[in-house]
Amino acid sequence: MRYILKRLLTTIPIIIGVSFLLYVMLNIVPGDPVALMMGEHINPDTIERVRARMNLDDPLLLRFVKYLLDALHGDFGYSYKLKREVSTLIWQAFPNTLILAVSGALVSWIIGIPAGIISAVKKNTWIDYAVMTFALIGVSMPVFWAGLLGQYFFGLKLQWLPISGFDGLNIKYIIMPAIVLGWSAAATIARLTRSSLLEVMSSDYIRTAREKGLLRHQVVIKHALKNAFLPVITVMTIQVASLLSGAVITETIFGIPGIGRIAVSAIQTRDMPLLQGSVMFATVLIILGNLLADILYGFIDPRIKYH
Amino acid sequence: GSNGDEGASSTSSSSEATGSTAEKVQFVVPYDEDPGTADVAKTTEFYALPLNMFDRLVESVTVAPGKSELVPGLAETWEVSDDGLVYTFHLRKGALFQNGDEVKAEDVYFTFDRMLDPATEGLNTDFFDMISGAEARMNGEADSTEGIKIVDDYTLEITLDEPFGPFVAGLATPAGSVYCKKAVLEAGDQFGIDPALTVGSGPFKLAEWTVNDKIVLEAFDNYWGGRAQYDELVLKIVPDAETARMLFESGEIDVFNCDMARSQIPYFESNDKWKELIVSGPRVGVYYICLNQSIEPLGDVRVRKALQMAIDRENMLAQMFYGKGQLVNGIMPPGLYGYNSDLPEIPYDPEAAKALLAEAGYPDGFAFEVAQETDSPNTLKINEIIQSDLAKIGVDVTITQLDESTFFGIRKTGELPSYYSSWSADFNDPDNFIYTFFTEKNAVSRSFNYVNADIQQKIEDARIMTNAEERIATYQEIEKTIVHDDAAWIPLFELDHLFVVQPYVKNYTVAWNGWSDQSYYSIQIEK
Amino acid sequence: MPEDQEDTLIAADSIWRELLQSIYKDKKAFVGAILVIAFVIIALGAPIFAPYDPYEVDMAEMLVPPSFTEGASEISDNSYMIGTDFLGRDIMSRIIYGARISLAIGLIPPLITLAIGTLLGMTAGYYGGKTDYLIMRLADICMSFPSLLLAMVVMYTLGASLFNIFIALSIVNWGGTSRIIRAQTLSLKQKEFVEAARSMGVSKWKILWRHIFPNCIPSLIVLFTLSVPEAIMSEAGLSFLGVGAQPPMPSWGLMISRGKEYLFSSPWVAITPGIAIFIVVIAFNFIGDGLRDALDPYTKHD
Amino acid sequence: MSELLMTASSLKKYYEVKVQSVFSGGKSKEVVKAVDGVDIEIGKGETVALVGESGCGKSTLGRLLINLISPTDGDVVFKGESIYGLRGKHDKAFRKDASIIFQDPYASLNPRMKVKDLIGEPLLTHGMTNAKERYEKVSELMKISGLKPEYANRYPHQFSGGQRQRIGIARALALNPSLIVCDEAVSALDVSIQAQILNLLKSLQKDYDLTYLFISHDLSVVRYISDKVYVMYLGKIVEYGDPKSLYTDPKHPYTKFLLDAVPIPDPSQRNREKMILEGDIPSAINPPSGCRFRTRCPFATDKCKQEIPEIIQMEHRGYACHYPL
Amino acid sequence: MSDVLVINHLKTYFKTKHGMNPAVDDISLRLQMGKITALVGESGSGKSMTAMSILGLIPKPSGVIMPGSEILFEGKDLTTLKEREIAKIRGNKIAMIFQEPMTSLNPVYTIGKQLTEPLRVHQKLSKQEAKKIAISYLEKVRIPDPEKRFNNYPHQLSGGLRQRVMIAMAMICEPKLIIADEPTTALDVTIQAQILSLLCGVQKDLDTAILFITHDLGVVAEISDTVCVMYAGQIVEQADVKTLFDKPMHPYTKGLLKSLPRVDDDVTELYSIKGMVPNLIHLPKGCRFASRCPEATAICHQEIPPREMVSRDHEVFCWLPRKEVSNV
Ligand SMILES: Nc1ncnc2c1ncn2[C@@H]1O[C@H](COP(=O)(O)OP(=O)(O)OP(=O)(O)O)[C@@H](O)[C@H]1O
Ligand SMILES: Nc1ncnc2c1ncn2[C@@H]1O[C@H](COP(=O)(O)OP(=O)(O)OP(=O)(O)O)[C@@H](O)[C@H]1O
Ligand SMILES: [Mg+2]
Ligand SMILES: [Mg+2]
Repeated sequence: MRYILKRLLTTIPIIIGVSFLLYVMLNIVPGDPVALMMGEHINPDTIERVRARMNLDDPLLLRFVKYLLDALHGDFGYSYKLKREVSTLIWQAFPNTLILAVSGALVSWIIGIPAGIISAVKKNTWIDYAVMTFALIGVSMPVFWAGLLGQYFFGLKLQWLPISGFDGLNIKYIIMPAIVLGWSAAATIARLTRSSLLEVMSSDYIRTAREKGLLRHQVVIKHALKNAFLPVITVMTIQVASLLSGAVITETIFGIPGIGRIAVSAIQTRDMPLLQGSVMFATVLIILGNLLADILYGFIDPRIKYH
Repeated sequence: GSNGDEGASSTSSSSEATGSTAEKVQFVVPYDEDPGTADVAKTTEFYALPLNMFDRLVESVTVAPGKSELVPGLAETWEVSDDGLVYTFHLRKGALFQNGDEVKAEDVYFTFDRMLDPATEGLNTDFFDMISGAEARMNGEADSTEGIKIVDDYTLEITLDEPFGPFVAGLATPAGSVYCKKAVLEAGDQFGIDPALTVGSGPFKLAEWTVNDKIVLEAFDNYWGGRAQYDELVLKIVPDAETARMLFESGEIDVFNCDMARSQIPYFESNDKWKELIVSGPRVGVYYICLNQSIEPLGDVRVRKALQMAIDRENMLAQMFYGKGQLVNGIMPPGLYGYNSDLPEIPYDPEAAKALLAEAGYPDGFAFEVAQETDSPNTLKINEIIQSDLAKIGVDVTITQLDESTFFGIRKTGELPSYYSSWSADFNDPDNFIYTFFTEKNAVSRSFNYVNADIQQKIEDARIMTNAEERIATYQEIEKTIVHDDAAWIPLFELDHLFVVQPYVKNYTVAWNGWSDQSYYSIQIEK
Repeated sequence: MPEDQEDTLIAADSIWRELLQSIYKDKKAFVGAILVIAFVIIALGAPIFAPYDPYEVDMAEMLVPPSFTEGASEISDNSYMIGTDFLGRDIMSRIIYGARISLAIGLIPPLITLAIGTLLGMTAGYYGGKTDYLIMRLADICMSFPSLLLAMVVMYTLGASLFNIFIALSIVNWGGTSRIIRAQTLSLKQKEFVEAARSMGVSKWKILWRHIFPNCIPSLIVLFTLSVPEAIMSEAGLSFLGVGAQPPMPSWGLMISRGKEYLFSSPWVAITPGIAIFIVVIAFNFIGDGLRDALDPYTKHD
Repeated sequence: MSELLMTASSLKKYYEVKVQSVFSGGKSKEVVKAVDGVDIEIGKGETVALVGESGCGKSTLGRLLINLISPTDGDVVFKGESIYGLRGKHDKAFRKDASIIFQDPYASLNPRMKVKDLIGEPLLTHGMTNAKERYEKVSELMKISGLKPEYANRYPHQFSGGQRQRIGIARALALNPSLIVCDEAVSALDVSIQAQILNLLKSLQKDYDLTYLFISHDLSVVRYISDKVYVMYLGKIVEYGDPKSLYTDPKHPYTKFLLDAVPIPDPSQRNREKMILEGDIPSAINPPSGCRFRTRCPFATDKCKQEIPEIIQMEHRGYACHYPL
Repeated sequence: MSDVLVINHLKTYFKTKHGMNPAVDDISLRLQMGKITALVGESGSGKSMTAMSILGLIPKPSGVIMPGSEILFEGKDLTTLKEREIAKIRGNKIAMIFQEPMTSLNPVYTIGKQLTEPLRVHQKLSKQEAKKIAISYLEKVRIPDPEKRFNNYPHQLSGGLRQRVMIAMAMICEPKLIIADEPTTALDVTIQAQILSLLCGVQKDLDTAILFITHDLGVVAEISDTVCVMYAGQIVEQADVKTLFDKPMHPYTKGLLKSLPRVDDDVTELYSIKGMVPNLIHLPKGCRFASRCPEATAICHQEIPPREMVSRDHEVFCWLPRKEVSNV
């Protein structure tokens, strides 16, 4: 537990660093945010007043510190465009993104892990090539392209699945975005499972297991997989990041009201507080994902001992 | 007027979009962005909500394609004093807000005063700033608006500083929406956002709002004009045009706005199922190219004239818009009060254009920057055509894409490069075009930088003229000078606005001005 | 003293030789390599291969279907191998010219990323201590961002243009590289040959350059081949979201995102650049996978 | 014997290691006393051997002696000067004068460098920038080490283990050092190759007047090659002396156990009397108090627990034990 | 008759990109009940591959056991068995101990789980029964505190202890034959002495045969009954241990013995066998050792030598005995 706490503490400087970087990037953009936010008909006095209200004339660093302090209280400011509290918007969107990301991750495992295992076991046979190529097709198709084709065939032509929209845990709506999203992450998982399994399979203890009289598939299942999954777990980390990135596009195409949609529309409308808030949030998710992976790793691998 | 042609789209009605309310009769319209708020003090772009949730004193209704009429709204009658300065509105008795309160003059006063109140940071003040005392109110020098008086519960008197012909028409725009004082005070900044707190007197009541997903409006049972003929109006947020088209074809949404993807027009027109279901209407609006005269060499009128002649408008209209519209040679589009059909035609003549350029000292052309918003594929295509047209007279066009806010931010400073855009009428009056673009301050803030003292004077004069004929004549003269003598603007065309609706959607009409945002009150769903 | 042991020697000598051999041996990698070579040749020789001017708008020739389809010849007298787009531009020529952009996007950001990542990774690994801590936290920070969002933010700050995509993609992805290189440096640092060099008094930078860097090359190559397709995809994604390459640039990503409107009426407009991306990306992935098999010390011995 | 080349006095090297565990929670800093107060004298032209079980600190000591790592405490004097104080030019001169050969012929040669660059690297580092000159020197070194100069353009993996070790030797010889530390230089080789290398080392010593610090865990090899043997246990020297008397008459019980444990390639000696040491070497983190060997020593008493035995000097020999055999 | 396992003409070849590698080339040997047979040879001489051939664990598909090879065990030819059948023998009737105790145990499972696995696989024992037996074996290999160790993970054990666990695991099904592939090479001499004495003790208890693979002639002398010397994939000399060390016949054996430094004696000059092992893929004609052999004559370079029985239990694969005979 102390370890978990410690790891949690180490994420703090990262979170601060991330938010600072983001804050600076978003605030050095030329142009007056107020003028941008208020549209055409506004008179200059109002602009002045709003600037003052938003402390826009303070030095950047001071503003950042204020922002951070407010953020600590859960106050991420107001969305220019959607006229709501950023935190509220994000919390409303979060479950949708979570459902999408988790189901995307599941798909990537359902495709990636068996693909990796099969192609490791059948290394350098045509099955290996076929399976790995299948996994690769996912990364090699632009997500939006795959999404459009999916909508056309499975939504419009075959009418199997809804074209767009989201309805909580209603699986009908999740399947297509999850496949589009998950498939593109599957190749990473497949690759890693494959090479990790190959590495494990050539290790001495696998030979020991074979020598004990276990059959090849028993060895794979009983001895190799658990070891092979250790590095795969670490990749879950990177996966959180790539799933969130993918979600940006997937949510746009399938009209899922998630964090990614928020971020994209915030960019298009220059809604800085919303953009800052949503990217921050996604980033914190990724950091927590890392943490989770580390902790999980620690529990699966009895050797864990850091130097 | 809405800027550009990339507005939201609207559609009508099916019932299975949301499973939970399957028994209710719904009309589902797609929009490509979440409007954020229903409060017209806080938005200048998304009017679908106010148009359906609130009422105005006066409504402008579509009587025929491209034709509107001002009809009583919350005000049953109104009169204007002879000097054109005092307007008296007599409110309808028994009109209820959705919280059961009756609409009173105090609510109207409150609403208009709120728009002008600096604390509101209202965005649509320009429909009210001619009211006397408005300036003082806006500057924080007064606590109330002097020019608006509550005579009694059902009578309101508004005094202007100077006569302003289109004042009532302006109040009929969404900006004139009337709110319930009590509700607004209770809701604070949640007004227009929180369905439980947002109260209007319109035919629909805000019921559910899932940001970036959908907004559900319920028919208001006690609407003074009678309950709508279906149960729910759903605005579904569909950011992608292609998705919207598929949703439409699969019956999940009820209207397809062809502005979202004009390339679909031939498909719908040739499809047996849909071709009968296309609803079309002219847009009281004009597509144009703004020429920023402060950017050299556009200061030279010969150069501007050359550019006017170098663009093959006819081809553009035919190829990009499948001929759905007509060429315009001025600023005021057909359908607008004061439209001048006798303006001379601007010819497509690249040779003459070249000669003019040579005369101006640019025989080899020059570099020309065109700005546009990102994420407007249609504008981009037009710009690419402009790019290739101008290449034929040696002008080298760069297309610079800016996101929406930067685009408008820079435009306000007068430094935005030339751009292609469109304007359609908020209210049916030349003022909504001429003043909007060419009054001195707007000429800068729209990055025209057009200077002509004589014309400036005429624009101001025309505004307060009370003689209609004289006014129209002045506007037509102004228009001719700006477009044909000074070549400060390149008129392109007016476009029809096409919608496709599901077969069970009846009585769907295109708003007189061609907007995507309109009232869906009169629609019927017959499944 | 040793006999002539000529025959005990293994043929391969340099890493590049090894690399070529392993590509040649691996069927997938071989196919990938051929496709990539074709891609590079097409990109470099675009003016030679392109049948039309990729920028020329001709409204009369709008949306002409590919010449192999039945109706094509009725619509236009000219023959376009894979049709024209919504402005009457020849898609084939645009794809050929677009290969240049994809090539640049595929090469430049990954190279910059690798350079930054390698430099910082080696420095962190070799110097350790505070330097290491600082660099790695910085890497953590960069890796914590969802890369597409970060790229979008960068584009938001800098404005949309091809050049800015280079910058955005370069600063987004170095974290992963630096981690891998750092780990390798740490393990190489312990290797006896590094100690041997230190015992001779070879300076730190020379050790990094002569001993550590060359031994990171195999991983760098694998990383490179895998980040090329990633970069190409990222560009497509950014373009799709409207913050990528600017028209009239024939960027493949942009072509899809602009052609998607015609996906169903004139499918060739969006599908063909999609196929181009697909082929190039999968080709690089094939090579990457093959090289990984060959250069990965674990899967190598077999 | 001969004049002293190098003296180490009360040399210590402690490593701090962080031990962290998810289960026990938290992390703790522990000190590994890899080398804990060692005195060593190396005479010019001698081969001094260092033996002991794995992990007892032999390599650490070897590295300390050529200033590859810096000590926690203590000093090493080489040719009258402390090596740790050396800076710049002097440090470079020392690095020229002392070199090292490693155990693993696979790990000690950079796989990405050609033989000529491997052997040429010390030359280049120490100022021989002329490529041609360097190449000639490399050829000469290869010949001396029993490699064909024609192989100069090959990579290490194109050689057998024995040949690689010769490359390592050529590289160590490149700068005409006076001291070479051989860290398990023959341990990884097969007997037949091991004999070749041992003989090569011996003949080079004669020809070039070299001094070796020969680190090994193989007592047979040590007996064959060395003039003086130091026995280490858990970071400390427990006994030293000339091989003959040390092997036939060990004073420290550990030395005796070690010798008994070595298998003898003669079946007729199979049933000789031998003592087998029980248990494992304790961890260098928190080593036992007093005599470090006491936990495994059958003769240990309370005294061994409390008092650290000092080195007792004899003629050419010394041992650290309260109860010598 | 007390042969546990008989190998006849075993050939295990590897397909490589440079050609066929005859890693094990025509080996015949018999392992007797209750005896320790040592297989010595330099690195790469094919010792491990001989062992792996017995258990059918040759890496596929590059490794092939050539037709004509025979490995007879309990009346069956192991080379012809199906995977399923041979799996029943592995760890049950023939067990194996490997060189690397550090890596030969699966790091993510307790040693208890790994130790009981053979019992559960082959004898289908319950967890409880298996645990009881396992703990008794941990005691047998003198692991202190066996109950506690049972639940330890491998990384919590020292190298010596792990090798003991490996031995316990090999013994646990009371096999007819244990193959020990360099079980002590990675250990310190002191631990090696412990393990060797343990192994000898165990072998006496169970009366199994042991095939002991090593490259250390010292170890061979200490524990084995019979010795086979391998060189470049072939057995060049085979004899009981005394004979081999007293009267080695093959020049290679003689050279090896002479190149050993001794701990019990001063050696002033070591003999060194010149050159190195030939590349198995491009083998010279004649005797594989000829190029390094100080006693080689023309015929050695020309023709493959005969297998000569110089006495009842002493076989040499060399031209020398013939020459001596003819000289006499
Ligand atoms: N860099 C280091 N950090 C922490 N501990 C170390 C480090 N280097 C060595 N040690 C520890 O110091 C002790 C002595 O190690 P050293 O390598 O000197 O032993 P050795 O006698 O050479 O062993 P071997 O025979 O296995 O080579 C060991 O316990 C080792 O774990
Ligand atoms: N997977 C393989 N592919 C090709 N050749 C192999 C393979 N495994 C082993 N060999 C070859 O088989 C020969 C014998 O190897 P083996 O492992 O039996 O030697 P060994 O006598 O056990 O050596 P060591 O003492 O190093 O363990 C070697 O020449 C080796 O190159
Ligand atoms: Mg060592
Ligand atoms: Mg072996």
